[in-house]
Amino acid sequence: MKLGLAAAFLGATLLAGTASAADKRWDGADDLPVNPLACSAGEANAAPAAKLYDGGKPTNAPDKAGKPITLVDVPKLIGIGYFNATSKGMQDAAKALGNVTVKTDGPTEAKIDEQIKFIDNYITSGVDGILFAANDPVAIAPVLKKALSKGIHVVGYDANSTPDAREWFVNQAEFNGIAKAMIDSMAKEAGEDKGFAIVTSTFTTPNQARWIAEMWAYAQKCHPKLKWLETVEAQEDNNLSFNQATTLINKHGDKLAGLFGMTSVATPASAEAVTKAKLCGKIAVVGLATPNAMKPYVNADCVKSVVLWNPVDLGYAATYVMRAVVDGSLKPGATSVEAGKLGKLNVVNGSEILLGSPFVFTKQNIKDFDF
Amino acid sequence: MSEIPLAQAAKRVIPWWLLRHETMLALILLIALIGLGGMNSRFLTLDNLLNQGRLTTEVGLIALPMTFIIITGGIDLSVGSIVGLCAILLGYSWKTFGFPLPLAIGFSLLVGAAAGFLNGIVITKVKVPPLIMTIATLALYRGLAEGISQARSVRGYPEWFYFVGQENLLGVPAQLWLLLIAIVVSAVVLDRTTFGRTLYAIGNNETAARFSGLPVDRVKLIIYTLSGLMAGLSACVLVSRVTTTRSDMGIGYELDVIAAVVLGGTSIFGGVGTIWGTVVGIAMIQLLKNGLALTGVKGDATIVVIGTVLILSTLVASSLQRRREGV
Amino acid sequence: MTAMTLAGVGTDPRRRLKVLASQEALLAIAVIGLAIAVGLNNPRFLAARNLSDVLLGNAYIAVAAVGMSMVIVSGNIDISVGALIGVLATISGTLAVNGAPIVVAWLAALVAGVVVMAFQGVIIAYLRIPAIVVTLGMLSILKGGLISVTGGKWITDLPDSFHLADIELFGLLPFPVFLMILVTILAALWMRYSASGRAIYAVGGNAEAARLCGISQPRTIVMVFALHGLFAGAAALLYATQLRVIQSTVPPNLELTIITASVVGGVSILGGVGTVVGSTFAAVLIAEIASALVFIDVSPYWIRAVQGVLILVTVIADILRRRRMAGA
Amino acid sequence: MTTDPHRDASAAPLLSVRAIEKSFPGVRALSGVSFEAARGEVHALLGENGAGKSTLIKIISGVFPPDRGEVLVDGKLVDLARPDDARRAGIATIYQELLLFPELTVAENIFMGHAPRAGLRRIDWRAMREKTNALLASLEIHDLQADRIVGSLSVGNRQRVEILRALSQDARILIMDEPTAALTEYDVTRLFDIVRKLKARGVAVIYISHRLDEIFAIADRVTVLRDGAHVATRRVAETDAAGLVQLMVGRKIESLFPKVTVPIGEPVLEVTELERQPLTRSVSLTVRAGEIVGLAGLVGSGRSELAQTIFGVTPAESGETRIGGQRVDIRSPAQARSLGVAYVPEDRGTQGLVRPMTVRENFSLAALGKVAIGGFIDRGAERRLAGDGVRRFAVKTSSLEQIAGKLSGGNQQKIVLGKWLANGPKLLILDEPTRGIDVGAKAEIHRLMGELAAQGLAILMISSELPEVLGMSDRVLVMREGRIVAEFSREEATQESVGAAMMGSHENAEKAA
Repeated sequence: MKLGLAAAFLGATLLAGTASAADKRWDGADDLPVNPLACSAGEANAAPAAKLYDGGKPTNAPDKAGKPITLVDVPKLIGIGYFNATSKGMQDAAKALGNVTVKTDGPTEAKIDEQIKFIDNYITSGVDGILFAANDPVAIAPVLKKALSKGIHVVGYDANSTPDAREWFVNQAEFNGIAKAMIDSMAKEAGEDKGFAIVTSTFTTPNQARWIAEMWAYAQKCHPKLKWLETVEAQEDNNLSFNQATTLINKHGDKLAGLFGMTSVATPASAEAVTKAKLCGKIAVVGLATPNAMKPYVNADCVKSVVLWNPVDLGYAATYVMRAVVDGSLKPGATSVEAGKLGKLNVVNGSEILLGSPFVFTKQNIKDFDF
Repeated sequence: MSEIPLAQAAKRVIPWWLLRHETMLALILLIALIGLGGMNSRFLTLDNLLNQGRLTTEVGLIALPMTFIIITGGIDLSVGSIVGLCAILLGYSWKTFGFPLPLAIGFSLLVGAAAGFLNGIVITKVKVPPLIMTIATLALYRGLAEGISQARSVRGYPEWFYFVGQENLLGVPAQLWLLLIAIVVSAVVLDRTTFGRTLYAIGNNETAARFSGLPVDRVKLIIYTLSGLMAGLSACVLVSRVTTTRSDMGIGYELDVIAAVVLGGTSIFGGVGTIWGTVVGIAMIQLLKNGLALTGVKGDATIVVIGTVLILSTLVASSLQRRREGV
Repeated sequence: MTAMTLAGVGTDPRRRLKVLASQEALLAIAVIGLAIAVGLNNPRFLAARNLSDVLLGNAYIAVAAVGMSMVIVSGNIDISVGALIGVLATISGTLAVNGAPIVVAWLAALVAGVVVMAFQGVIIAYLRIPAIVVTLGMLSILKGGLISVTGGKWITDLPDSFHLADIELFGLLPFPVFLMILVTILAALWMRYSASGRAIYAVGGNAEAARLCGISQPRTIVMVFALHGLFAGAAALLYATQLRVIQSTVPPNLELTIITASVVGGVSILGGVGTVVGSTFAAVLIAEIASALVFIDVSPYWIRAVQGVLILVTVIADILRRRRMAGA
Repeated sequence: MTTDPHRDASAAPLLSVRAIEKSFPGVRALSGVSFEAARGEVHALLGENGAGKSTLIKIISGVFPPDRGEVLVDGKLVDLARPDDARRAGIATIYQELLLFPELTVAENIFMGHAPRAGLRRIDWRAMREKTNALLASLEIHDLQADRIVGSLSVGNRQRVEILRALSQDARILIMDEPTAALTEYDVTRLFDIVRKLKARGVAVIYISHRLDEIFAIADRVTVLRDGAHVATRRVAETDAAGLVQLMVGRKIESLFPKVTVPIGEPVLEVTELERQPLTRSVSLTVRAGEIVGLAGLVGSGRSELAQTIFGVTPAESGETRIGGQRVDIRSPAQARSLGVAYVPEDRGTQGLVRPMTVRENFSLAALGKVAIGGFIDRGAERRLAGDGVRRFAVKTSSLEQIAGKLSGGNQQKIVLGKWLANGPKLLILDEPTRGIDVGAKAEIHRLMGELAAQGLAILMISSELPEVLGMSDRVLVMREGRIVAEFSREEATQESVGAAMMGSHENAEKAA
């Protein structure tokens, strides 16, 4: 046992040697360029060059225009509030459309090979369309292409795959838009020149990694005095997130004026950590989260604003997009699509449909949402 | 009780019983297949069945050496973590060290074998019980995979690498050939060779095996190393199928694999089991999952079914075995 | 593990030295040593607030490890406990949200824990199926069942009074830490001073000898599992009330952390040896390491590797010790 | 516990066992055994292995119920359904394989299951220690401490812990199953001291042994069992060794073992100063082709350890081994096998036979190389091998696919023997070759040994049964405490001379008495 402890200490010392590397991980983990938005809303953004449709196409899809269709929704994982909300949106849309049946099924942990097996099974069972939120944009591509090759329509939402593996992707909000909303809120609530830290799921989770990269770029560009203290990982684990946030608070003390929660798990856990530390008002918590989990903190004035698109709308939109694709009303080259109560949604970036700007929940409006 | 009473109702003999158990299992599988097939016409198609074979190859490759290990009365819980470690080292050595891909594949297989060898050497030399040794390396190997990769993925392998994971060879998924060859080789080794006989002897009475001049420690070392090696192979097949290396690959495989082996009639106490049983076990789990999914049962409910089937089948198998031994 | 090094030959038992050489003492030294080492690097680590937070956030692991230690001492193992904690947290939370009296919601977790674990104990002890298979199956059943039933819906809007973890005794001792200490002490006393507590050691150490001493192995195993369920229930309450939301999913890898705490705490996987004090210290040490890694800027991804090395070295040391003892 | 009203408690013997019958599937273990033991009596149970002694004491101690018959304590019928019942009736048993908790202390081992309690029914550790010290003092044991961990004790001390455990439960009837089997001479003397003290207190001791000298040293009466039946009960003072042996084996020694004289050839095994601590100390011996060398000694004298060192299970630390004149360094049983060494171990159930495997598989286990081509087993060759073995050794089995563990002990032993002979060894080491098998099978194995020697095989035979050693061996070596202490030619070897060498000397044997 003495040996064990000695080894543990030795190990810890060795690891400490490799430590500094952990700080430089804001490249999105996908080698894509960042594109920070302009600092103030009034400033015009350089309009991105119109991009040609780069999605895929199903082979010999049966013509089901106007006919009832059966869809399956395979989110990253089931059993978290966020995907319960998207699933609800899909049911709402199905009811509104009347001729769509949609079922949500997926892995209980966010594991890509499990997700692939689910999709594969549904390809066999013969659905008309697949809605997905990818655990891994590249790994999921082969099975989606297989679906396309069997004449099944494929539409992504929340987390994209490589473009050619699906037809359309419903983008909840552009990465740089989220990044801007987050950083601007933080600068406003914590202060322009204060330090902040981030609790994320993992450094490589596609969406989170991109957001952090965009946040990094945007902060450099527009809020250069903000001090980026640290980013820690907490997977999608409530208690780990709480412990990590608490540790950050204790580690940085007064230097820490703000915490970002990058997932709907990490944000409430960070808020709880701040509450438990009795530092409400001293440490700002800004993050992506679902309203129900955040209500106690928003109502207690511990958290001022929660950034999120409305995931119910996201699911709703994805279903409408799928219907439009099947009906042939959304074709490559289109610039917008009609999405029921959401109105007209714009096509961006070749084959993506933008849900809109990020939604900010505050004390005033948060009680109106239940998901 | 060391003195088991002498010859009694000695009608039951091993081969008969084994045959019986597997026949029973296969029969249940058949009934389940027909039932599920009746409920969904797409279930019993060649396409679907072959595809299920593709999806289950990774677990299947590991289940074969696991059968050997469990027959000797051991267990290897670290296989899932070895898959993760090998997948990471495959990608890492290719991308970061700049190994040519074939070399990287060789390297990752080597790492798998080394990981298994470490299990084996500690189990045989220090005499740490396999359960606890492999719980420790379950954490250790996964930790190494996560630590080395910092959970970053590796992508963009050359196109030829995806052949094994995604293409067909003679109309059958390419990796399924690997699995089929591995099954036949393992079955022959277990059933027909002195090596296989030694495994049974160790599982039934390790001391007597040792006293009969059988190379007990060497054989154990070989099977744990083999288990690591096959986990490495499984990692390569998996990466080839999903085109990406991630450090969370293989999480939970150990449970799937052990469930399949135990379901296939291999006794967790050692001494009893066959490759054919394991094959039926693998098929049963995969087709049950698939069949239930196709008939509209959701994934979470399927997990419940698998857990229940596992406990019940062990219950039946162990009571059969007890009756056979007349205890 | 009471006598690491000095189960000496023919000498008088030097009890004081033995106490110092015990696994518990070594772990306590490690806990303090690590704190000082990291504290030198960043004094904030030693702040009372941080140390108490380390305990607060991980007390549930220590509480569950107490039960796990009993199970392992009795010669068994349980890999379903993580899933069970998830299920119990959900049961308790659902009752609380739907207006059941808070005490009922709390008790429900404890009772359900006892029932599920005792059921597994019965299968293991009376039907003689190895614990690893039974708990493996149960892990699947609980995990799948939880999501099937809840649909994975998070539980929010929990009444404030539900939050056990928020209670601070005497205004400074957080309830989870109090419970961790209380459970550890009670369990330690029970295992040392009650006949049934000693029966666990007897059954794990030599089942045949225990039988001849009039100790029923099956009954002892069922009792151990029932108690383990009780502690899992308590752990689930801490887990559920730590945050304002209950996730309704199975906490990943929790069972592994709990088993690690037990084994590193000196509970021998071969059965018959170990104390719950050791496992609690070990749980604290593991939590402390996780926190320390953040303080010294190491990615938490290394924590699992550290855990693995810790188990490995502890187990090998244990085996070598036994071998030396048998040779003496 | 039920009371039999027709008994007068005061006149009844302390323990009375009546007409016990017990069958296991396929074998009758006990048929109508009765005996009695009075207060302060040491009553020996004598019989060869397999005579039913163990079964009998397991019934008396409640491990399993008899089919028929009854056990009375103080004249009252007791129902012994579980070990606990026996304990409550005042019966305690010390088994051969000591049943202790190695990780716990002496005090706790003694009081497991009936620890002294204090308030709140908590275990009173201080009282437990004090009581332990009192027990130790009452038996004048001064080198054992209540706080020692049992795993670190010597075998003799562990046995004392078991005796103390029995006394701590106020046992009035103490059953000791071959208590001296693993003891050193010194420990045996001390054990006898303790037994005498118990006797003086009025405890009835049921003493199981097949060592005549011990019985003469300690017992008052002796009951002899043979093949599960009660043969006779005698006062020890009124009988002698030859008489008891005759009762045990049922015939004269002379007729039991075939004596075959064959020409002795070249040395097959020569070991010089072989060393493996703790129980093989500087052993030198030679076994020649066609020779049967008997290795006598008490259990625990290091005979099996020596055999296992030669066979490579526990490789030698130093010394020289030659097989057929070639110097070899045997590190594993596999290597020993390839050098033509065969070892039929003492414990058939755990070391010799793979019980759940078939007769065929057991027969080929040590000769897999013979029936395999390039690692592949030739099923036909294997069946022929096993079939030949079954015929040659007259194994009574329904088929080659019979589970070996279901055969009788004698047939199992023939398989273990046959397994090794299939390999065509040059040297055969037999460790208790006839332990626990019936007389018929025993004779067959003896006949076979003679035949094998005649064919030029060198045989080293370990046996605890002196008549067997004397009857079979061309030469007798005697081991004590890891050394070879005496060598006798066939002519020199007698019960007395060999027995004395085993015990150390005549004087020591007398002193023990």
